[in-house]
Amino acid sequence: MKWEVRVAYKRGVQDPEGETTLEALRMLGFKGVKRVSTAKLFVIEGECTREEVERMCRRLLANPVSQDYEIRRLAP
Amino acid sequence: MKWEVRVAYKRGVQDPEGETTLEALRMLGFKGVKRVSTAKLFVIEGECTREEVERMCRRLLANPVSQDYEIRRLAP
Amino acid sequence: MKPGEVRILVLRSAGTNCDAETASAIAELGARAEVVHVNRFIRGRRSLEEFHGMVLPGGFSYGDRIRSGAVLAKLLSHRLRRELQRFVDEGRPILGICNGFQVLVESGLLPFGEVGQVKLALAKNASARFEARWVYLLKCSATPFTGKLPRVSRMPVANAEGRVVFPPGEEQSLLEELEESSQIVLRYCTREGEPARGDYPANPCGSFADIAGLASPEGTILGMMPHPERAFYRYMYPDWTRDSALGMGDGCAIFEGMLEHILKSQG
Amino acid sequence: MLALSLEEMRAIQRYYRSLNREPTDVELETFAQTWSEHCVHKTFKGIIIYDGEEIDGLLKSTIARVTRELSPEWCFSVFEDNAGIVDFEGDYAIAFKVETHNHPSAIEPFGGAATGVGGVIRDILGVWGEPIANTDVLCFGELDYPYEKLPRDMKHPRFIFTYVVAGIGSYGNNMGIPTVNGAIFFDEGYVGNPLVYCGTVGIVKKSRYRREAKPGDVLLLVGGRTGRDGIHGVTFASAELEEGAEETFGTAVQIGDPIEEEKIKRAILKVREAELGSAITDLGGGGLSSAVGEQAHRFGCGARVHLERVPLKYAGMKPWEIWISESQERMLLIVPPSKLERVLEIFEEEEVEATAIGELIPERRLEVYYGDERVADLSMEFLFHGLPRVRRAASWSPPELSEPHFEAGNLGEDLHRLLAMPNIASKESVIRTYDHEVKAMTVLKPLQGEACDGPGDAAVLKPLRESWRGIAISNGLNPLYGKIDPYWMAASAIDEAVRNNLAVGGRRIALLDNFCWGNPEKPENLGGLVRAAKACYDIALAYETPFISGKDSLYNESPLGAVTPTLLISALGIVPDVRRAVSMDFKRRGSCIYILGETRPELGGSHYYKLKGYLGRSVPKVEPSRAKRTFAALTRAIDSGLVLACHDLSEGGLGVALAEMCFSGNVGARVELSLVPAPQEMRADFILFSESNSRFLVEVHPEKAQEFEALMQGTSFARIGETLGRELVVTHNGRELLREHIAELKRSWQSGVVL
Ligand SMILES: Nc1ncnc2c1ncn2[C@@H]1O[C@H](COP(=O)(O)OP(=O)(O)O)[C@@H](O)[C@H]1O
Ligand SMILES: [Mg+2]
Repeated sequence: MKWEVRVAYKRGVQDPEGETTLEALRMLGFKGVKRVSTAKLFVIEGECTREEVERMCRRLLANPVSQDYEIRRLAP
Repeated sequence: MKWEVRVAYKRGVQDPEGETTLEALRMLGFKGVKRVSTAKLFVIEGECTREEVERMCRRLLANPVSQDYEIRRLAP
Repeated sequence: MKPGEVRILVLRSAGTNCDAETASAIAELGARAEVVHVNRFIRGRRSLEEFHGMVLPGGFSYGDRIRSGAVLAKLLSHRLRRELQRFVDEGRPILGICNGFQVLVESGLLPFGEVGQVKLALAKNASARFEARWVYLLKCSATPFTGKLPRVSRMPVANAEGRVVFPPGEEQSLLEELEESSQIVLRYCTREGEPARGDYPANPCGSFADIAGLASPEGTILGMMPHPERAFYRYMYPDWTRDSALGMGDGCAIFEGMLEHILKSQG
Repeated sequence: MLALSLEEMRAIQRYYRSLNREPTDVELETFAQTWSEHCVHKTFKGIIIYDGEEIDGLLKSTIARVTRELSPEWCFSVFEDNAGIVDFEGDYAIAFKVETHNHPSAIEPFGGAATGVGGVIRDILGVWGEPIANTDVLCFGELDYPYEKLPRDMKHPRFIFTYVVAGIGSYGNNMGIPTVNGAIFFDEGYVGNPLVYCGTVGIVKKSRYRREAKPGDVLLLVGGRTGRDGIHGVTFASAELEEGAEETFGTAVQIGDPIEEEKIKRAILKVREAELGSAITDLGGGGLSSAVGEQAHRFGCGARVHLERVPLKYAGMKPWEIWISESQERMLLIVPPSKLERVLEIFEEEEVEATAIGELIPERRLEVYYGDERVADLSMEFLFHGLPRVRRAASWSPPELSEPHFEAGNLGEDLHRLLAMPNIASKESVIRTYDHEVKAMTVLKPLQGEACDGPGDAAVLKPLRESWRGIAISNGLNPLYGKIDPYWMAASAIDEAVRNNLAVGGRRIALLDNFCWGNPEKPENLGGLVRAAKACYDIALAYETPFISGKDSLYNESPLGAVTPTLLISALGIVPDVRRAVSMDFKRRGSCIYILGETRPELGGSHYYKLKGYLGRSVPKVEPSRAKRTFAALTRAIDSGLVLACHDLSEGGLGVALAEMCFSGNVGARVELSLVPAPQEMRADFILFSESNSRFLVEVHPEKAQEFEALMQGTSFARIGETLGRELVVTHNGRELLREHIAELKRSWQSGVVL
């Protein structure tokens, strides 16, 4: 099985990398950009159920205070 | 408009974060995991066309030599 | 007990890199510091029981991949849970410096001393950069570690993820709770000792409430972003050439406090 | 694909004809690697005809000759190992090496720079050294270079700058090695050819330095796994968009894994302490093929290697790929069989893979097997002595240049603009992303002064807990002068590296040279190189500063042309007691300000001319005998504790140096230009901004002025003013030329380069 886990800062938690990217893009002349946010993706392959991936997120991949996670199945 | 850009190291280029995540998951008892790879997401909002997002990728967000990028439109 | 009998564990893992200078700071004060790899404990070759106190030094444990300190923290809370909880419950002091602070937060040892209960985060610096600079610290409460620290002290930070984040929506209540129990130990401040109020670069990481260091309710666990081992002697300061007094630096007090606490509690 | 010349091919052909067989692919690749410019420095070791003069080995007859003629007893190992090694204290010696990683950084700046750092750290591990500090000197195109002018697929200088800095910081920070010294230089000539110089300093224990391998000893490959990394990277760059080529080509780019290298370092130091190894080397260019061959050659024997034993990242690699792969984070240890078991245990404890892949053999042959198949069998003699020497023509004629004529403008304004020029401006935004004090040894940091943001001349480290003895690390780099005359560029770079070192209290200085040049097959390129090398000989010999190591990177060419010829000089000095180290910030009001050395009307290549849009031709020269007197007197004054602050004069000359000392110390100054020692009448603006070599500004307590002046007798020096207030005031014959608030000068200086 193949899962995709997306980890991002929670709403209300500053995303400095997104902000810096926004600034840099505007400096490069992309004036239309209004907001940038970032996230991290983990693509996990192996024998694991959704519950296990949930547990991976809670145990390791995301910090429950500052980050949200989303799990998506990519392949059976 | 809202775009999602996904940047990942090309196959064959080292992904130490993916490797460490794999090891860590296994140490925590998730024995079924076989492979982990990582990628970065940028969500870009504003007035910008696909061509502009392409250019952002080439100029700043990704290095086409070592990284692949994928652009997806999230909202009109 | 004599100072020479105090045994301090400097715990390392892959990517720890401030262990030597940290151990040497402790040794300068006459105690015995031993740098041991976490694998030795996991494989049962060594035991935390052998030590009177523990330091989690700075560095990039496991490359700070996923999140700073996360992998080592989860390894500790998963594979050494009982031993570690006993160490804490017996009141043996633990000092986490920089990456060590991150480990303490990610393992749940801070702020409430409960392994596995993550209540805080140390997120990417507001500047989105690695920040290597000297800061001023305001002592906000006395713990065993900070008894001898002056009200305003100086030490360097060097990290990319040192921004203390409280759970969104619960910031104020948690802050009050921690203040009440004197757990907020160090805050970033100006040269004059005024709170940094989030200003960069006085608060170099963008930490909530200018928090630079936190303790457990009993005060026996301290996590701090700045590096006391790099402010151990005055000659380590960036501006020591401007005055002639070359003696101990502020960082020394942190280790002294820890050792004295051990000596006192061990009788 | 094989970068061999026709003549080299012929030599190989003859060899095989005498053997009466065809070469194998592994053998051909072995020649291509072992005989590459990178591995054998063909140009520097070949024969050069320079304007009728035959130079038999440029390295031998210039750079290495300095060391041979001086033959200082404190040089422990020079030009032999991966790094130069000099005595420090007791059993301790210091190793220093600087390398370049230019091409990889142009293609993938983060990975290129990171693996550049990783590579030079392995050079130190490769002499049984414990790495303790890094340096980085970077050259980029101007950050405001117009995008429209960039050739397709070339990366913008800002992109390269941002990611090179990130790569350097990432590797050093993760490994816990402080980045303590460096420089950043911007010039149009670097748009297509950015330069990334990475240096590492390490501590060696002389009694633990082992180079005594013999037949029967085991070849142990340690560290990361082997993949297709770095194989024929050049081909890859042009093939990037080919479909399905990822497995083959994606691998030419490397990102680096500092944590792996940190673990390797721990294991190697344990092996060193237990004295279990008989030799060690890093795996760099050419991978196993060069490392194994060179080691066997060094110990006068041969080697047998079994490639199927090499741990791989993925299946399907061909034997020749395994043999020449340049995968990062690998080292080759040579271990006596009796010690093998303990060595393997040590690596296992640190979670580092270690595999015996072969052994040294008494026959002087290089035998490579893959399973039962012998894939290479070469005579060591031919491999290491069969390479025909290259013979190259070199010539140089001075470019047609003239001295500009212009009126002096508003000097206050000019000073502000000079301070904001990227080559002069503060690099703080970069420096703060590097951990420069991990290990708690950095006594003089890159940023100094009252607000800890002034530009230090050299870093001082205190490597041993039990000793106050320290080392000073500095560099010199003057590419603009090279556009006028590479000879004086090299002379100036040596002078700058040396005076930076002396300024903080360093002495007994050892030098490293790093040449980055365009194609040496073009006689005019090579001519410039020869001139620079000749200056290295003349000046370093006169200064009694031996070269201990170095490197050349030739063929730096891009669609925009050749790189600006660049010579980096790195200097390593001894500070007998770090408590006497001197920083550059003015310390107090009411001090005397002295200038040491002579100021001459030589503004060719200066930043003042550049500001006005000129290059000029009056390049700064070096007068060694005069300079040496100044150097010796300064060192005496520092040792006598008379020097409160000292700063060397470089880009922007007196004006910039004064401003920097003022705002770093938060103290103003008043200075009279007519007092500045100058052999001839000069315009005030030229006195203020000339970049003449061998000069310093020194702050002295008024009560010590007499004693100081007595020490300076016999040198050119003058008391030109005093520290006071919060303004910098410059007068000429009493007439006020400039009055600027130091906080505003600082603001200009801090605005120039933003990461
Ligand atoms: N241009 C040069 N100037 C001075 N020393 C050089 C130069 N090129 C090579 N050397 C010295 O020769 C020795 C071997 O160099 P090299 O083979 O390049 O080492 P490495 O294996 O680290 O790349 C080193 O001590 C190096 O410093
Ligand atoms: Mg090498």
